[in-house]
Amino acid sequence: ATLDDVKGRGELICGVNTGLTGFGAPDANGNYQGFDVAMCKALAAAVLGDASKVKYIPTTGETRFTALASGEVDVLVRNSTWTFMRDVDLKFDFVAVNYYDGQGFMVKKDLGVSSAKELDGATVCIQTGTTTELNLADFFKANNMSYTPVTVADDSEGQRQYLAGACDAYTTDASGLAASRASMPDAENHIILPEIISKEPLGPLVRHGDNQWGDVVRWTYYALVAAEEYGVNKANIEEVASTTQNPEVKRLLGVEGELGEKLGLDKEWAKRAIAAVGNYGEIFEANIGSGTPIGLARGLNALWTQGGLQYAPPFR
Amino acid sequence: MQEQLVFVRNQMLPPEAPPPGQKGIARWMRENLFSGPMNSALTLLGLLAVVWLALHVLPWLMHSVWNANSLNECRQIIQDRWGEGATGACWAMVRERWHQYLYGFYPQDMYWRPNLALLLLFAALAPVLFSSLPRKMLWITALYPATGFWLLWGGTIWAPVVAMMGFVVLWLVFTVLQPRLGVPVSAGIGVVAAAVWWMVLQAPMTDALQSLAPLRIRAVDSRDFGGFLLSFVIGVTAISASLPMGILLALGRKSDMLLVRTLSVGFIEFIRGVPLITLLFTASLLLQYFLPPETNFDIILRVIILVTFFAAAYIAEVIRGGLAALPRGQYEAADALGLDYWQAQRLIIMPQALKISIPGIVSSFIGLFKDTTLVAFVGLNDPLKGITQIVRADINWKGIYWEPYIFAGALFFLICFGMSRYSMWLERKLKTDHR
Amino acid sequence: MAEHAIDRSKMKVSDEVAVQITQMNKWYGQFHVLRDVNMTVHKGERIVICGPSGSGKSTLIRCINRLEEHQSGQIIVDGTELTNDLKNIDKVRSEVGMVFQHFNLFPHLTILENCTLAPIWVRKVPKKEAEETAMHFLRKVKIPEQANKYPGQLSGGQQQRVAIARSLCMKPRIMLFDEPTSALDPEMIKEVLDTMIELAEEGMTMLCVTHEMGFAQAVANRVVFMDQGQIVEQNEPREFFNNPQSERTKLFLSQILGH
Amino acid sequence: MAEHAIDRSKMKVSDEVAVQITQMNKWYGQFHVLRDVNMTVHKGERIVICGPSGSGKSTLIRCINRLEEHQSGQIIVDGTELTNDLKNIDKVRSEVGMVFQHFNLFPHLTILENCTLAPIWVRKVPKKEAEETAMHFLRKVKIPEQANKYPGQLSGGQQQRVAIARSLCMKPRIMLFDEPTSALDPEMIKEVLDTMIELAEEGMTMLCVTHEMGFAQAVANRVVFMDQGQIVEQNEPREFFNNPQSERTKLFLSQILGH
Amino acid sequence: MAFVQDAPKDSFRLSMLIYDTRYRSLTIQVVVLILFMLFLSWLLNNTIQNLAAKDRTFDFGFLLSRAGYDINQRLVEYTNDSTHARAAFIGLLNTLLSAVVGCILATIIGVVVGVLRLSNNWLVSRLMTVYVEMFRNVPVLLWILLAATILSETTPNPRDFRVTPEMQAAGEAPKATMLFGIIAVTNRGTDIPEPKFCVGKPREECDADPNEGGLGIIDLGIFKVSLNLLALLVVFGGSIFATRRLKRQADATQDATGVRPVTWWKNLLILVLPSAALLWALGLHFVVPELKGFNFAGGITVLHSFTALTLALALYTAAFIAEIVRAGIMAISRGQSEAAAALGLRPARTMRLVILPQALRVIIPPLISQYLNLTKNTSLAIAVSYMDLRGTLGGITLNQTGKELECMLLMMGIYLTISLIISSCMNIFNRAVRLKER
Ligand SMILES: Nc1ncnc2c1ncn2[C@@H]1O[C@H](COP(=O)(O)OP(=O)(O)OP(=O)(O)O)[C@@H](O)[C@H]1O
Ligand SMILES: Nc1ncnc2c1ncn2[C@@H]1O[C@H](COP(=O)(O)OP(=O)(O)OP(=O)(O)O)[C@@H](O)[C@H]1O
Ligand SMILES: [Mg+2]
Ligand SMILES: [Mg+2]
Repeated sequence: ATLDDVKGRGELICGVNTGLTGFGAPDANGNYQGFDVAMCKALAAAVLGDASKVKYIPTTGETRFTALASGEVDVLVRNSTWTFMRDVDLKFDFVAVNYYDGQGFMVKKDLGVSSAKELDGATVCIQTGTTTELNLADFFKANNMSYTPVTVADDSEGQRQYLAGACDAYTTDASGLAASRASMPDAENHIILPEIISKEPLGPLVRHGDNQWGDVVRWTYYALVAAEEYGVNKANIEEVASTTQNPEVKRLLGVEGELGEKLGLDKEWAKRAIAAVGNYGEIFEANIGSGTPIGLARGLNALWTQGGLQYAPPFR
Repeated sequence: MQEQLVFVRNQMLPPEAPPPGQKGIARWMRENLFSGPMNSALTLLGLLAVVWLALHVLPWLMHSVWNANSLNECRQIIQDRWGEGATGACWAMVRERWHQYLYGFYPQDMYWRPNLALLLLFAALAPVLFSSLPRKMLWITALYPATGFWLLWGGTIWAPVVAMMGFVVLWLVFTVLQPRLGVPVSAGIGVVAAAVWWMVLQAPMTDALQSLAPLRIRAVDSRDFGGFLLSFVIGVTAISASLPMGILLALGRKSDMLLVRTLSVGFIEFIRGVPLITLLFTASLLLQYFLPPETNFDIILRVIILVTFFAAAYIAEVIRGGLAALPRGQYEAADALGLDYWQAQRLIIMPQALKISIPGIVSSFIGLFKDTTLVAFVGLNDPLKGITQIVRADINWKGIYWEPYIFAGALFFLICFGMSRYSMWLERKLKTDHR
Repeated sequence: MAEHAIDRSKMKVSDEVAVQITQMNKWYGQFHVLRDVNMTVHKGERIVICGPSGSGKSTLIRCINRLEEHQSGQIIVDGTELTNDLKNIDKVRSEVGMVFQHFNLFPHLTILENCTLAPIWVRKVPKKEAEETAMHFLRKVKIPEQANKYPGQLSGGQQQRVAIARSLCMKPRIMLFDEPTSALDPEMIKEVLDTMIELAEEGMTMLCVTHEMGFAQAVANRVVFMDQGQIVEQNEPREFFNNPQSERTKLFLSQILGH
Repeated sequence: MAEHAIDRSKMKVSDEVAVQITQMNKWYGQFHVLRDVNMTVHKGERIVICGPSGSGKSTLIRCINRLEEHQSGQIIVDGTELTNDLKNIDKVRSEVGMVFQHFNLFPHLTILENCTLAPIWVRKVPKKEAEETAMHFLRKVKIPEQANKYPGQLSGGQQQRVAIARSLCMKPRIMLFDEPTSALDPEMIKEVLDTMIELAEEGMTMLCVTHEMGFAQAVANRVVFMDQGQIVEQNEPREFFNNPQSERTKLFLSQILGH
Repeated sequence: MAFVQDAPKDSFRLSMLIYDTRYRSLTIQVVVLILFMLFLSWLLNNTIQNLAAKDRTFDFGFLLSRAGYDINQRLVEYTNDSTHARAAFIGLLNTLLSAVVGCILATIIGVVVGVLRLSNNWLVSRLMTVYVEMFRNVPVLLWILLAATILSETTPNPRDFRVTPEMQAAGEAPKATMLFGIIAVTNRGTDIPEPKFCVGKPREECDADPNEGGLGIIDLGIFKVSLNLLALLVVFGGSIFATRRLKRQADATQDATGVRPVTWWKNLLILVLPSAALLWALGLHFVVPELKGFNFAGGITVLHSFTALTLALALYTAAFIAEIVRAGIMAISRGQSEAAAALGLRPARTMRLVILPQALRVIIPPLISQYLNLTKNTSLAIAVSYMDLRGTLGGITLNQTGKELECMLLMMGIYLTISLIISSCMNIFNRAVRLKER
């Protein structure tokens, strides 16, 4: 089973993006950073007790699913959309949704367009190898509009083409659009159109059939969400662990109960994960939140208590 | 008539200088630049092209910035220095990231290891390329695969040592059996023995030796290889591993056994008939279907294997050319002396054919080296696209286009141009050598 | 050579001038190859040019049909002066045949096509006629049966004879030979020389660079000795060989006849 | 050749059979090259084979050490029949030396290495011993001083002598020569022939394709004349040259002695 | 004469399998065959096991299902409702288009550069050397990326062509104008006029019709045939046939009289007139691209991804072709042109009758292998996202369906077929022109 493999190996192999700003990319020293990467780190901390015991395998749109299917990676955290076909036909398990995204459009302000419905006849830049091209086709068809797709291989290429004016609109997940916009010298000249034309639940996925490993990934993720719900964060985790009276938090942090053992891990798995990368909110803020150049609002990804969709099932 | 016929010159005329218009810069210009209306037009066109290019590229190059932390900072500096609307090159990116272009994510404190490996590579190549060096140096060449591997990947020294011992086993088995069973059979048994060694004894042996004498350096994961280091590793490994395979394929293609010939031709034509990129995708997408379930190894290794196949098909054709250039007499003389097929190949034919093929092998290497950039498409960090993509994913450098391409392109040019000059020199030298 | 008696009676030399070279100089860059060359060739003359290697023999002969340009002096071939005028050059070339050391047959054409190419395209002779002429000359050089083979299928001697036939097909008034036998095996030299002797017997004006002294004695009516780009001595063959005047000629002859 | 008196006394012919060819036929595709060849060579015989070009001389001699395969009939060399059996072929080849028209030395090996290669790898002689033998034979062909040069640095004659020495190093019982002198300049022919004569004087069994009739008269004890793949005439040399029987032989001799 | 009679009679022994030259090769081949079969069955077995383990099937049925994505360059009709097979076909056509255009361009550039490199103009030959070395020694991928970048960075936006009423009022000119008023180079592509046909209808009506008008088209189900094109092909074929006849006549006249009649203007007329007449009859006119909305409409858009890929491949390959051409011409010894000159042939004729026929034999085989390389290199379209075979079948289709094995095998098979066709052409050529030698 994968869990045993990971433990035996002493290293978690995590499939990530070859480079997507804010979500996963190596920095000048070769250290991977980003929202998706933090998930890998949390997992490593939970399973192996050390957040740095991760090997990152950059995967492209074409190679990602094969890498997971062939066992080259243990888990794929690479902003992949959860779809029926991928889940059922390609035989993967999407264990959770760590980012609710949707496909949007970015256009230059001076184009004078304020709605995606006005894009009839436009040239649209779009990444290949994703679900976006299907959504795009469907959207234009549904609105009885025509368009010219300009397919691009990766985000940086898409941004380049868009900036150069090779397309009128750039479409990808709204988070990606925001990241791109943030890095532009004249961010104020670009707007993201209000229409979100698709649901893009992004999340980590594992191979079908290895339910134990799937559970580990799923609950590690929910531990991070739950931590936010209960106000547990990197800074106060030790203090909370020793003082909390909330039985659920106790169970979460391994003070009480044996949730960890049930997963095949130890008591403090979730505590380690939270201590290593912080809770969901912290991860969000550190990598893509409004404090970063990317500046994404929480939106759908706020906790359910704050009008979002992030919701951790009970730890019991 | 007879009188006028006879002529004897008593005084020899000294040589004279050519008439005016036959020398000097004016003549050179007239002959080389303006020797006709057509030529003059061409010259002017050429000049125009050069000037146009200079006008467009020079200002950009002149406005270079070397010190900045992000693209925006670069743009700011350029505007401050050369005024609103000026454009310029932002080499600060190269300054910050050059090590990734050269070494990928290889740990920075261990750059000496790939450097040393490269130096040793030259030492190992020297005796092959310069026949004047002492033959003893060939030992460096023979040991290089192990040392090079160990330096680059690190880990215990015993792993490569034990692996090399597998070759020793192969050789021992071969030499013991060969007089009785002939070359093909004993080579086959040798390979089987070596395979057994590697599969059964390699791991325990390594561990035992390691515990006896713990000699190890820090291990580096092949995922950390990138940039030109990756290109060199793939290129050099594939070319050297493809040589034996290419020789066998070339011999197979020349064989008079129909089946052997068909298989060789089939392999060569198949590999040469499909684009390298599909082979790379095979490495990353299809190999998992063809290998036994649960086998799983490094994508770099898989890529190297497929690239080796690719190179082998081309090397086989190069060597076939070398074989064709050998006169028939060499085969006949070897036969007449009573040498058998393999002895003749090893002692007479191959040494000569390989020598003739060296320029072809070098140009295959250049081609392959350039093609290693394609590994970007299976998610490896090649120096051109892979690393550039990573750099551009950094929010600081998002939006930089020309500089990374120019930098990587210039390095490629230097390396490839150097090698192609070298191979031309070799070709000339080989032509004047023997025969 | 001595096998069949050469009929010198037919080899009449007329008074008409075929080639007239006056004060001709030529440089290759700074190098003065031909110095003040003066030479008059009459119709029907057979001139053999010899001299040490590099003395400018080939250059001289190649100037005569303007394969090389001369820089000063005058060359008049059959009444036409060689200048930069293309028409004159064309005229001269179609009247002067040339045979090279390395045959220079066109390997992609059959023997017959080699021979008819120039007549058809330069002289505008109908194909049929050109072929007849070609066969006539091929018969003369004794290889009519090879007409439909390719040059690569012939021996060196045969190729050189084809080259001669090819020149003859243009019905030239003057033939130039540049060491026609020196790339040939000994057995083949004879067949080529025989062809040339036959040509001489028919009264062709010939300038021939060769070191075949037997040929010179048998056929030439004048031997020209060149050294360092100048004509050092010229004489009637018997006199030239038996009684050379200049020191250089003596030295050269002693070397060449020595072996 | 006539310079030094050839000592025919040593050239004894024994009764033992060295090569026995019976009813041998060979085809190249549809082309019948050798037709019903019968020939017996005794130990110590020196046989010269001559005939027009394309008559199958080379093919015959190459069949004897199986460089070419024959299709019917029998060839027995030193008691071993040449069949498809590799062992027999190896055995025959190590007992029969062969010298080619174009020397076929190995250009990437020194002269000494050329000579020791086969003894070391085929006869499994220790290297030291092989080198001594090689030097002995190099001395015999009078070029011991060239031992460490490469073939490309030697003249044609020297190369051919090395080729002879190379064959001798295998201590063959029979030597085959295929026009050993025809690729050589005249001056060099003599040095090679001298070496061969010496070999003959020592009693080596030799089959030699050559057109050097002087050599044949001096050394051979039998001359075989072939035409169109068949042996047309064979005789003792003096008789063969002075009194040829067949018309073809006469024609051939007249041509070859003609020039 | 003692006759040695110990020759063993042929009776089969086991050792003959190894030592007898007749059986030996048979033995080896049988062993090789067995090993090869074992290897094959091992591969097959693995594949079957792996497929089973992943619970996948091996079938090409997905090719007939709806593709669902759009392709921006299509030579024949395609919508996102078409099948994956059709998408792959579009991709194949795009690959072939890029390869064919690339080969033609590369040949033209390569020949010009190769000849100029031999020219005695110092400056030009140096420039050409720089060009050749630059392109040969840098990965082709870089040239593709650079070409794409240059094309989209240095060309104007479609909006820059727009003339707004305010601008008109102020008398300002738009930032960019169309070349010759008919070609618009924007940073998306090059818009060129589209030929349209029109018979018996007002032009406006024809232009409104998305089909090309004229004689119309026949729908054969899988694909459609344009009758206009067909008619044009027939007429042009006829013209070519006629020029052939004319050439043969000229040859005959030359053979008979020695003088070759001047035919070039007749040829020109025969080639141009009938086709022109037909086109006129079909009502050929060009619809000039016009700025409508975001983009130019009405013309044909040549995408920059196509231009960049094709141009970069052509320039890269041309560098190699230039070397081949140079080597080919230099391989023809000076003696050949001297001999021709000595026979009185003019330089142009020498080139045509003597040098070229020989040089072509040397040039064409490596030239064709360069074509092969270029064709294979079109798979680098991935770098600029041109929708070639790899982009459709091996890209989006593979991604959407997850049928890696099927897609990759099919794709390799197609590439292999193309390569084999090209190289067999080369073999036929080689055999046809081999010089006869002794
Ligand atoms: N194209 C050239 N450029 C420069 N120098 C040349 C050229 N051709 C010939 N030469 C030089 O001119 C001199 C005369 O050459 P030429 O070929 O006429 O000599 P030759 O008498 O025919 O000698 P050979 O007997 O070797 O043919 C030689 O020194 C030669 O090196
Ligand atoms: N490999 C071959 N395939 C087909 N025909 C061949 C082959 N080798 C030789 N021949 C033909 O066989 C005939 C005999 O050839 P062989 O070389 O034995 O003649 P030869 O007597 O040695 O002639 P030469 O004096 O020219 O060497 C010739 O007609 C030749 O064309
Ligand atoms: Mg000369
Ligand atoms: Mg022969």
